[in-house]
Amino acid sequence: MDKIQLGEFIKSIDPDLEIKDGKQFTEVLVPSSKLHSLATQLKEKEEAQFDYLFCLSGVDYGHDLGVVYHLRSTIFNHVVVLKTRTSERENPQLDSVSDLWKTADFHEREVYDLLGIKFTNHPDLRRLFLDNSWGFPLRKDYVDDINIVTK
Amino acid sequence: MLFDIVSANSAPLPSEPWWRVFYDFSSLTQSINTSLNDAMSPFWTTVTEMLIIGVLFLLFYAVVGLFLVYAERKVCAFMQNRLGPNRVGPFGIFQTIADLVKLLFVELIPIKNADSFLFNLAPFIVIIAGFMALAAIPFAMGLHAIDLNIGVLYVIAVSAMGVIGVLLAGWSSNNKYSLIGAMRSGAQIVSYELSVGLSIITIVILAGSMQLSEIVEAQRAGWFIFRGHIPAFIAFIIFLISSTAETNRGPFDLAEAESELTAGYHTEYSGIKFAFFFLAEYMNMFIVASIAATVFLGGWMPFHVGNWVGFNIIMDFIPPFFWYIGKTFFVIFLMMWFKWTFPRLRIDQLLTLEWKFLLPINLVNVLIMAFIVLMGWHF
Amino acid sequence: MRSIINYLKEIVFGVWSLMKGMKVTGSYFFRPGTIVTQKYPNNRKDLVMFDRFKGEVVMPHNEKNEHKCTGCGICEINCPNGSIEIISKSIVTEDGKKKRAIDKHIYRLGMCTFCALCVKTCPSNAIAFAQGFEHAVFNRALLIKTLNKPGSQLMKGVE
Amino acid sequence: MEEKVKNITTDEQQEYVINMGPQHPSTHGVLRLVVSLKGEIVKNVQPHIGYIHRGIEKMCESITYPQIIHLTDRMDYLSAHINNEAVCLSVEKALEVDIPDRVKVIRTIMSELTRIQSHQLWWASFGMDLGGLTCFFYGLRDREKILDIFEETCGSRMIVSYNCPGGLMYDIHPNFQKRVKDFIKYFRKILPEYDQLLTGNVIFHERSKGIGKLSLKDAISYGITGPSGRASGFSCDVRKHEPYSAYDRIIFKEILFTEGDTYHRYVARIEEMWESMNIIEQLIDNIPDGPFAVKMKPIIKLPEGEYYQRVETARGELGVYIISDGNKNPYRVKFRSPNFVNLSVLNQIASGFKIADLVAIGGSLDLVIPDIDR
Repeated sequence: MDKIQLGEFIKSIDPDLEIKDGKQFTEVLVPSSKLHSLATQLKEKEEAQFDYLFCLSGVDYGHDLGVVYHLRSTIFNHVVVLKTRTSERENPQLDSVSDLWKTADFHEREVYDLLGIKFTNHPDLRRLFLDNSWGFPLRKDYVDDINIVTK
Repeated sequence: MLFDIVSANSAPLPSEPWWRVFYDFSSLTQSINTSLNDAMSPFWTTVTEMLIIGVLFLLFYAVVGLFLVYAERKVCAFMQNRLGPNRVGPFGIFQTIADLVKLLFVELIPIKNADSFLFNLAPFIVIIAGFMALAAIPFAMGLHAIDLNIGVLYVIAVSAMGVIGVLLAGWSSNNKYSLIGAMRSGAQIVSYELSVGLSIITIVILAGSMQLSEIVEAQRAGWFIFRGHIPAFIAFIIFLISSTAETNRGPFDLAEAESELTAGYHTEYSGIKFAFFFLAEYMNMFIVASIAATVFLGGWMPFHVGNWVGFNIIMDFIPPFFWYIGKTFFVIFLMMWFKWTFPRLRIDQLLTLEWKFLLPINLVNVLIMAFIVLMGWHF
Repeated sequence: MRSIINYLKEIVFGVWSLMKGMKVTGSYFFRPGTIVTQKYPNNRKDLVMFDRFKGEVVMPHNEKNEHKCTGCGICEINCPNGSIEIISKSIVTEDGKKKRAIDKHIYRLGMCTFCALCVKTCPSNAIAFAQGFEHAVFNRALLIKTLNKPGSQLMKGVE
Repeated sequence: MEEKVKNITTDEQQEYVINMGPQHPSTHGVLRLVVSLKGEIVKNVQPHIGYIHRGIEKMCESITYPQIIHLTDRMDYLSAHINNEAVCLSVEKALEVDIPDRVKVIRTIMSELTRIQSHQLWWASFGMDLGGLTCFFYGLRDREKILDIFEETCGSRMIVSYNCPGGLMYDIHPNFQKRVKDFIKYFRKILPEYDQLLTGNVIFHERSKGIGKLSLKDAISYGITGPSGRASGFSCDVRKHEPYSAYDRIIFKEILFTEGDTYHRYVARIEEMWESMNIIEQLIDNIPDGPFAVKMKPIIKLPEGEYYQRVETARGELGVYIISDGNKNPYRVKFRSPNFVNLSVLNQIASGFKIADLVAIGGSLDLVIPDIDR
């Protein structure tokens, strides 16, 4: 499927979703509540088969915290980008997709470690790189006067 | 007393060629023995002789150990396109001495939860096993500390004692890696003892004796590896493999598998205690190599070819001790070659190799050898 | 019967494969000419590094103790980890104009990652890479270098 | 850190837990594996990482695009050039700069040289993991030849910093072509020796065949890319699927196996070295003339938006995800590093095998720890 077909296909799953035709990939803005069900359908529907999650990145959008999922189908070779956000900064929670793609296990632990987004239903959500005394360094409001020196 | 046994067994016969009289060490040992006997009572004579031998072996042990470490480093370096030690002294020959001096001065780190008595005992057991095995080895004509009539059996039995030291070291260090290494080593040596024994028995059948000096003497007409047809050669190969395994070396160094268990059973040792293990490894290698040289390659017996009189006379000029050392180092070189070529086996594969391949082949081999000897088909 | 043949085959092929490996190591053992070890401190005199080798940043001076650095600070901006610091002063040129000039070009070798951005972006080619690589010192302070020599001046004609 | 250890010992007190690393000869760096054993058999492997976490993604947010190059160098230091290429390609794509053919060809040649030297080092250390120490020296000896080529052209040996947005830092050295051709001639003779020493060896076969099997389904689900993924049959070669630089104009085959065990991960890399030599041979004589870089603005500002660029490093797919807000610094940079993802499969494929196999499996995944930690 090319970009337009892909957009239409996602519309057919859930017409409420906001689809953006990005420069490279089709981008879908998903509300955090719908994320897991959409991901399941994208993975399991015959004509989509997004079986390869090749990148999962957490982003601090300033006010919101978000996660970006880059999905690719190894059969049809099409790519879709899912973006989800949460405006909660104190205790951000998103659904884990590690039951669909096992690679999400480590990626989500990384996002939890660096951005503090908690993933519900994650099998083993521990900090990955840093120990518990650290804050969440990839957040824009993270302050560390000792280790981060900017000119 | 000890020298009495020595001289009684290898006294030169009147019909011997000149070199056998010339190069025979028993006249020297005999004269020492008589002069000591003249000076003191038989008891003190024995004690003095034991002391002399002890000191000589200690020196020998240190020199051979240090040399072997150096040789190994040079051999592996050349196989790996390197120069090896080349800083201390010409061609780095004093490198190992420098290392030893360093090890002597290194702090002995006390291990908090180790069983300190066994921990300290283990290196000595390993060293003692090596020393005891050294006693029965004929270095040259008439040059051995003690010539037991079951020499082969004695050497096998005593050299296997080192595994107790390894097991104790692994267990008492209270280190998980060490324990795994020690257990591996135990399993390994228990099974490979069989092959070592059986492959030597193949030759014992051919020689008709277990006395090392007689085995050497029986090879005057030709080394057993040539005289025993294919079975002797197969026995030699099996002996090489299993003795490499028994000394925890080469592709069988599972007990100290560096990439898996850091240093295995001697992970927690430091300083001179580590040096003991280190030297013992090389000394064990020397001992099994000298057994291989004695049993299969004719010990100190020169190389003779049938009726080539001129060639044989030239070979006779070379002193027996050099023959012995040359053969031993040849075997050691083979073992080093193995070590620096092959990847390591896994523990189950190691045992499979022994029980599924070496042991059956060995048993068949013994049978064939016995048949050959019965029929008188050997040379 | 077949299983016995397979068993023997396995042994023969196994031994053969091991012999091939031994041939490789053995052949190198008897060819000392293939040794690649460099006797480094001994061959120091005739050891020539490649002319592009990034050993350290230097500021070439000519025989009149002049350099090309105008003190513009572009290298300082481009350095990703702050290993360059430009301390400039203002001088009065011959024709009476006030001008910015370099006072000290401070280069912290210990922080440098040799990315070559400073050398590449320098508009007047004032700094370059030298081939020296023996940088070990006992005092970290010695790794902070002043690149312009004392009393040096801007080369004529460089703006 | 303390807390992590405590959790594991209380949960599985019955098991024999050993700590492989951070200082362990077979983890090739500061990777710590908490291994639960039952006898010699591995029950569970928990990787603990972060010992050299430098926060490269955070650092990227405060520096300019050309300066990112010197950080990507230090992620996967064995494919430094390819990492740089990923950043440069995404910047060039964002600015819609046309890159001269000469740059594309040189980048491809350098990438393939990088791949060969990385695989050589991997072969060396993999041999050492299995106990064949001689492999280590042969691998490094041949790698030195490539590093010399790098040193002559780029000025440094490993962390080359040769790419920059818009092209290359400097033109290739006049000796470059001759040296590369000499190397290919030499290495074509040497590579069969690797096979004699290790590939054909019966002990090696025993150690690697059927060990650490990774099925195609798991490979895709875990996202295992690079030679490790291709050994399981996962066609993931970015050079084929999304050709960048000069990969669209050369003929090469993607090495694919279906077995997915340690042995085939090994063979895939050996085959890749042959294939890389083929690629270089196709290009080395036809480097087109032209400028070695496009003149870029002194301060590069990416237009607002998101850019994703994938490249094939020696270990798998590296993704660079840049979010720009129009400033000279990126808003967010995410590196999807292949080693980080490849590490996640270790528990899956190593449990049930012996501790010696764990070392072999870890070696065959070819992990570079700085790339995991970033």
